[in-house]
Amino acid sequence: MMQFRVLLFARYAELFGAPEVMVSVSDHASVADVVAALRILPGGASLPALPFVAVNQMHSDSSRMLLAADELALLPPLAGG
Amino acid sequence: MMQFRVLLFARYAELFGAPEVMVSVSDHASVADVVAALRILPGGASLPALPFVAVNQMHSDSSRMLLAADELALLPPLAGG
Amino acid sequence: MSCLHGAPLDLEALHATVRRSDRGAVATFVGQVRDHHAGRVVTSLSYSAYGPMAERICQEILTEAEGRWSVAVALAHRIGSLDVGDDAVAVVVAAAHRSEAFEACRWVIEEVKQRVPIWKRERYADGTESWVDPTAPEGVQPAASQ
Amino acid sequence: MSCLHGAPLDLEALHATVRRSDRGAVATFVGQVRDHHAGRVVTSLSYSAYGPMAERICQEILTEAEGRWSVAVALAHRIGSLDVGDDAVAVVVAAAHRSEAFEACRWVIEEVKQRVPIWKRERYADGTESWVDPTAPEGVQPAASQ
Repeated sequence: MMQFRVLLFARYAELFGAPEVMVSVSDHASVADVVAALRILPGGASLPALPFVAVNQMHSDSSRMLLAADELALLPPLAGG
Repeated sequence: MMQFRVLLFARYAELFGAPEVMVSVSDHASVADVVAALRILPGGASLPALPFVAVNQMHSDSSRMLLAADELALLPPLAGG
Repeated sequence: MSCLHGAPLDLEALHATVRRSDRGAVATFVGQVRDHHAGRVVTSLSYSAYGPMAERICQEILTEAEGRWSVAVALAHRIGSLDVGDDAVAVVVAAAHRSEAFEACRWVIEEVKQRVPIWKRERYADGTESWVDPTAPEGVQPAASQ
Repeated sequence: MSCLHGAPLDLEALHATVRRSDRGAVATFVGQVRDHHAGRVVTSLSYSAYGPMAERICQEILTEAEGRWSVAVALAHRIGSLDVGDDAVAVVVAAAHRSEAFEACRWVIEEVKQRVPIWKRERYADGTESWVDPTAPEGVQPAASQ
């Protein structure tokens, strides 16, 4: 198991009441595994099953396998411009 | 016959050395008749047979019949913008 | 130059970064805060961003645009609190030919909206607030804390 | 407001005529004097116009644009002597939606080039001068008096 830090923004940060949360996942976790772990935390029920994510500041998909050093961020629907 | 005033601009004004010229045409002259009369004046040889024209400040064509009060202008190729 | 700005956008400065005497065509797009959205009266809003990623993606968009067209592009996006009428985003494209300037300018603003991690929270005349969500049927999602 | 200006164009003033809090998208095109044309080094130029007709056609173009799209349009064209880098023409379009702002802006500048009776005389580094003629193979016609 590893403790994995997830960055949250905008409405997602509001759902969890924090700009980042830690989740416990297996050493061979995918993005989807982390999202599943988040959805059972308090506030996580409103999170989509497949939110947009960035890994190391690049748009990524939920099948991506994570390394302990990866920076994972959950991105609510973008509304810039 | 009527004396008809023609407004000239840019390169056409240069050809005739003046911003306007008078030509003698019949009372029932078309734009093309005025242009033909201009082309035999000194400097007129370089004028195209069918230059762009404006009658009363509106783009017009060479078949248009002219009234004595009409404002006729010969327009070299436009180069604004 | 960074793309995210906490202070009002300086359009003159943006122009200065792209203007050059062999680029005679300058196309600009400026997005300003509107006074209404999804049927509600907007009084103000705030933009937040995933800062480092947003900067990286903005630079990526500029580099891609300058690779696709023969243009120079400047881009700035405001973050923080904005009032109605404030400039939220600005794209300035200079080129030798106007068709390239227009195409690249249009492309850049569309890419910014699609790719840059920036979020918008609107405040309405009735005191409520929402997160703007272009993917939601109503265009917004209620904010948790008012 | 007249469209032909003997003095430098005031882009801020143009923006002010079209900006409104329900128009969040502003597309601008500015044409500047380039330092080269048709293979020659341009040092300066002068624009002349058939004034009353040019003003009338500019207004006609604005009215047509505001009829075709839900936009507000401002247009200014410099006449007289200009140096390299000077703003020659500016079109500012404000709309609720950016696609309309871009389309109308592009349309207006094309119409200005096609319809407004304005002429351009270029001066080159070699001391010669020409009338710009977009219909000529070389893009210019020699000027009679140098």
